[in-house]
Amino acid sequence: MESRLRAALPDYDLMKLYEQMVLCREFEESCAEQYTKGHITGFLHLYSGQEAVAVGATAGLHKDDYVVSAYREHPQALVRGADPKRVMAELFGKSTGMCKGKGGSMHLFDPDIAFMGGYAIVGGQFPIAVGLAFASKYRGEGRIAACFFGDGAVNQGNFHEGLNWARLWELPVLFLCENNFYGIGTGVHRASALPDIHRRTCGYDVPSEKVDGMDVMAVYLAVKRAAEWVREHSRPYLIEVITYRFRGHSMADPGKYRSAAEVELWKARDPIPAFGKRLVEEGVVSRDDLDCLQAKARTVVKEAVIFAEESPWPDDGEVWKDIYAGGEEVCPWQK
Amino acid sequence: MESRLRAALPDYDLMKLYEQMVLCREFEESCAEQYTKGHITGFLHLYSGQEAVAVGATAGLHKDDYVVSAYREHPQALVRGADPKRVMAELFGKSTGMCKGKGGSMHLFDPDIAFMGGYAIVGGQFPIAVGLAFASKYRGEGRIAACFFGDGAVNQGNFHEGLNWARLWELPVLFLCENNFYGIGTGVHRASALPDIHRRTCGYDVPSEKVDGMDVMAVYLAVKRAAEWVREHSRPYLIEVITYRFRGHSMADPGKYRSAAEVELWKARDPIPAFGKRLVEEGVVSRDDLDCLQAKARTVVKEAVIFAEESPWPDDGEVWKDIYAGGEEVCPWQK
Amino acid sequence: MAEMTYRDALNMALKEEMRRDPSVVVWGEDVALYEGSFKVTRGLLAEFGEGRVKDTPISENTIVGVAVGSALGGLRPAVELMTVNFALLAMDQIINHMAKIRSMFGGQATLPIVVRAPGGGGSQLGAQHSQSLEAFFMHCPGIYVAVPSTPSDAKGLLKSAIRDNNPVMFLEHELLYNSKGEVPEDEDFTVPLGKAHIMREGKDVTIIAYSRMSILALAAAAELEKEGISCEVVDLRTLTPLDTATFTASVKKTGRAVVVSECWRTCGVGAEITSLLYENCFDSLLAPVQRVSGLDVPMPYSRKIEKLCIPQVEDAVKAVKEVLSQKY
Amino acid sequence: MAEMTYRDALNMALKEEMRRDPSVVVWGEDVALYEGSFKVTRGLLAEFGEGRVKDTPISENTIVGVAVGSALGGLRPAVELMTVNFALLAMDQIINHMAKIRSMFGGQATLPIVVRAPGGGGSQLGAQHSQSLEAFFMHCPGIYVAVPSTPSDAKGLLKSAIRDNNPVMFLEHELLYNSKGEVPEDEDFTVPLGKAHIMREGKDVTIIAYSRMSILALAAAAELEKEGISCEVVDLRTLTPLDTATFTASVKKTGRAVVVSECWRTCGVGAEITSLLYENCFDSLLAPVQRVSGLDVPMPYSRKIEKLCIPQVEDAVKAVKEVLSQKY
Ligand SMILES: Cc1ncc(C[n+]2csc(CCOP(=O)(O)OP(=O)(O)O)c2C)c(N)n1
Ligand SMILES: Cc1ncc(C[n+]2csc(CCOP(=O)(O)OP(=O)(O)O)c2C)c(N)n1
Ligand SMILES: [Mg+2]
Ligand SMILES: [Mg+2]
Repeated sequence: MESRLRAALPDYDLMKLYEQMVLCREFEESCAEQYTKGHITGFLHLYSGQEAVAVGATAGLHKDDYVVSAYREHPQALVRGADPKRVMAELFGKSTGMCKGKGGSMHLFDPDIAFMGGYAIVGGQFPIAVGLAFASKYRGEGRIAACFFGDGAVNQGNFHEGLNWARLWELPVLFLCENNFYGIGTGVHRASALPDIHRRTCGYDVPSEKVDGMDVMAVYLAVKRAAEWVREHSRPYLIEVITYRFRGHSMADPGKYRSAAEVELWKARDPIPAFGKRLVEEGVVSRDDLDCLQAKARTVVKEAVIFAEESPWPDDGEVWKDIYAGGEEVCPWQK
Repeated sequence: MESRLRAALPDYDLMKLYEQMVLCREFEESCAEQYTKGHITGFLHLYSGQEAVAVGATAGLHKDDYVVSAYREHPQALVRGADPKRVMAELFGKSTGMCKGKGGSMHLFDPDIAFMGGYAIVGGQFPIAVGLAFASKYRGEGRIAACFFGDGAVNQGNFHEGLNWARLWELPVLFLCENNFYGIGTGVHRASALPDIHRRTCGYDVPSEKVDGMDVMAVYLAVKRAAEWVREHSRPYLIEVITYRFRGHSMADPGKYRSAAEVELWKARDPIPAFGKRLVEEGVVSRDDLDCLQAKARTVVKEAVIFAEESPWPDDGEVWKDIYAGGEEVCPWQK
Repeated sequence: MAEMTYRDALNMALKEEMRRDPSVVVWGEDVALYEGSFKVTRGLLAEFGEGRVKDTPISENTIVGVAVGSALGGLRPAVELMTVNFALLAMDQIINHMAKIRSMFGGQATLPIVVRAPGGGGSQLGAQHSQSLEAFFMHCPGIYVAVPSTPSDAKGLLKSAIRDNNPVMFLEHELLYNSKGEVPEDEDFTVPLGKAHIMREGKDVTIIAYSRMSILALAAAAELEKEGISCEVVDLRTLTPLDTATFTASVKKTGRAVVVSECWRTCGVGAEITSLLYENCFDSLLAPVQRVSGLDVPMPYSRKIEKLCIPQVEDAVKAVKEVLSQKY
Repeated sequence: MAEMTYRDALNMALKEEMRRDPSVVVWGEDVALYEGSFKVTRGLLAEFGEGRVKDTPISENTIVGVAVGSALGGLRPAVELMTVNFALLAMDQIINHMAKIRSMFGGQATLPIVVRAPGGGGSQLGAQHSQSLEAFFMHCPGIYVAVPSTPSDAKGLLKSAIRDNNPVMFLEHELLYNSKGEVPEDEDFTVPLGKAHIMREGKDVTIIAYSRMSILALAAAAELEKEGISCEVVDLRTLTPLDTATFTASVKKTGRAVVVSECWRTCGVGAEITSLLYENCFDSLLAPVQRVSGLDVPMPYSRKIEKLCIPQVEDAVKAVKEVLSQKY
């Protein structure tokens, strides 16, 4: 049998996609455990089920393209190359965290990998992505800005303003909507007049398409093509990625608004075993190779947890740091 | 010759349309004079040139339908039946004004004629119109909410949120966009990715159309049909009315961003003489009748100015009144 | 009377007022099917149906704006912003519209609106989800601001807010939802807006607080009592209208004041109360007023340092001792 | 030195900084072709072209948000909100994003942004167009707030703001645009952020003010001088950072203070300055601090009553006399 996968990507990259999905899943499931133990606090929104989106999309981008996302963003950062240790330490609120423990789960940021932030205000990332695209265009950098957001975010005024603006100024923004059918407990049909989110760009002359988000190759190919188009034309484009989160909205959500049958249906489409099966069937790897990747990911995550556990807490003095550029002493009477 | 006008409306109503347009024009031109004299202060945005929109649209609505608008709204209020005296007194800042002199030109309001306000924050009226429509539907009143706004307002997030919401909740809102091609000095092409504003509703499953705003009958017929559809289906609809303002954005605007030729072209399409000519040609009225209506309007406006001039200023004590329902004394320490 | 949580007391208020007046309507993100992010609207959809209890898109400015329009159309919306942090997306409708419409239209419009919004810090939610924004609303004339601290007040103030003809920003504290207290089950029970509550009488010092900080003030007072220090605790209940008379009278009696607020210090609630104290009862003050407040920093996530940014019982205790040690 | 208007001084600052640093970009509603609603951006499009000077849609939250994104991408946006009233539509990007991003990302991001916004009352623009919202921005940590009162400061502070690596809300007063003064033409001239300016030395009382209220304070001082009263006028220049040292030192010298601000009184700038004065120089105060401020009302249109809501020279004069007549 001729391998369609191999026609698209070399073996190494195919394995990488699998490896990344597994790493994301392991990381998220480990987070759930650490949350239950009380090591991670605050809001924790896990990505399990949606791995093919972060992994496929990131593979379709250039390394220096800007990425912004929301609060369900550990995988987007990890897949860009963020150090799992520093991410886990951030979630633990430790000083070795990516943001020194000041951001937490919803606010990862690492400019070295052009991961320009997880934002916790729904829709807050739209104008930021547009601005990054403007900066890139102005400076002639050839980078595009990829903006991840959910189906719930499209009803925020920012979405509309951002689409109009990006088209008007001809900016290279790739809008990536992860339609997992729910914004917390509200189904997309109860929030959007037109639930086919990719069709909502027609009023801005912004082209768009829909892709199966449980198929990592489909996401990769669509994003790659779209990213090239965006880069070449310096114009926005939107991809609606159909996906599903296997867990509740956050750790606090029992998820009663979805039927067990619905959840099971989607779990049967789990992107990780599905892709693994294809890799084996098309002869790219053996079952053993997959197990090996899985074990490797588990080790990476375990080490991350140990690193986070053993890391020190931030000093009390950190409270006054990092607020203003050029020193913390600007308002000395405040202390 | 068979009169197409007469086929659409009885003579009395046709004359009324003309009379209203003339009243609006006279009123606005008188405002300009009073502004120059220093009797009207603050921002003054005049409607001259757009009369066919307010007049035609209002004729297509029921008397108790809600109307909201922006800051260029004297005619919308007058045509609903607002007393020109009380409107002029408001512009003079007198205690006899429609809002006791507290609102001014941009903030007319009269619940007795269901004129639910002129708002000076671009786009601020969108959710208010949606809310009025909800109240009407909830109470089973059968009233629709007509929302006037400009071409510049459609890029505000509120527009998008309002369209989505009105469609989702199936509310009777008639969106009436007065596309006069400019938001202050910025042409619609420099502000909207898709300058055909009626096409911007496609992402919300909201039907829309475009109509010639220099033709009062065209506006009337379109709005009448749309209002009936909105009322019957309890769903939003949008009409883009193509029009032009003959004056600057406000009295402070010299209007250099438009060529003299462009302005002249549109002035040649002045909706008032055009409609007058048709009325005469189709035998509805004589030239004399028209002159008579004009003279009558002039008198009404003159009397309004005299009333405003002679009216008293608000008492100093008004400053603390009308802020809170149920008494002004809630925060006694403030004084 | 029944013991119940702050959450359930709010829920009871909503239900009672909706039963009482069919013009009361409720909407917000996830308030219907999901029964609210903090479950304050539990059971409303089941009892009152889809026509009256409505989920909305994530469109905060429109959530408030539709309430404004509905109020102009004769309804009494009691809507929810999932948290007060998202009120920053609705500031245009809150400040430019809801607070101004009555006055700019010369008193012709009445806006009986309640905008409920949970807020406050202490749950490790980071800078964008831990704000206490009451000073923004208190600064702006034309709206009321309610800040209940107990289950009983939560019920009584919410009922008053819904019945009142003024727009009310009703600010709940996320860390109070599970707190318990005795709540009158009487449907006619209300707590008036604009009347502070002397939660505890005392003679050495007055602690002025609101929302969760009142509970913290009580804890501080209990601790100080062990050392023989007698604190009077004044719970403001509403920031607008502000019951200056009550806290002024208390300070005139004790001669000393500590103001505790969770919001940022600069231009915060504490700054206003402090200024009012000096303006109204300077002669009675035996020592300078102490402000205890949230630090002027974006809230850090890590619990180790987050708690340094929010007033703790020790901070109030320390401030009371400070004010007792000083003398004019 | 050249005599020029506040407007032209701002314009000069923009031009000089754009010539100096190609990463400075400008956008806003009507700033390019129309050259600004108040003409502060006159000539920018002609000199710097469409790539750098850009008209925007009427989308205030996005105006600020695109500045935030561009700053993250290495630019130094100096954008305009047509008036500060419209900043209420952008509060999410200003407060939830611009003010927080550096800190919540652990100091990894730098946001060299200027958001210029004209404001203030006195032109009969009604409730929605006459606000003085500086206290909102001063309340929020993470952003600077500049409030220039003279043409020279307008230029010098704007240049500093553009060069600074912190986000700055740069609040101009609409009634000052035509005011004239001597302005250094030197391209290296700047006025540091966080240093108050003693506009006038005096010994009997300190008037603390900013923006147009500083000019009003000078007028009051001139009038009072005729009666033999010597006022020191401290112009704050920036509200964040706040130069507490300078105004505290002045009040320690004079023993009396009047704070004049145009914003609403409750939780306003005056409340903070008053509290700080009591906290920092209580022992030196010979009389209670007086707050002169805008009234806590939505601004009425009619000029007859509008002026009652905004501090007038007489109000400052009266407050000074009051503070001189009182004694602790
Ligand atoms: C402005 C704002 N409003 C509300 C919220 C609360 N909230 C957090 S996540 C969420 C749902 C978002 O759904 P979606 O965009 O589909 O993303 P998903 O969680 O499905 O990934 C809501 C309402 C918020 N964080 N910000
Ligand atoms: C939120 C907001 N932003 C900006 C302004 C300033 N402004 C007043 S009118 C206007 C242009 C509006 O244009 P359009 O909607 O086309 O209405 P028109 O004036 O043409 O009737 C602008 C930008 C405002 N009043 N409110
Ligand atoms: Mg979703
Ligand atoms: Mg227009």
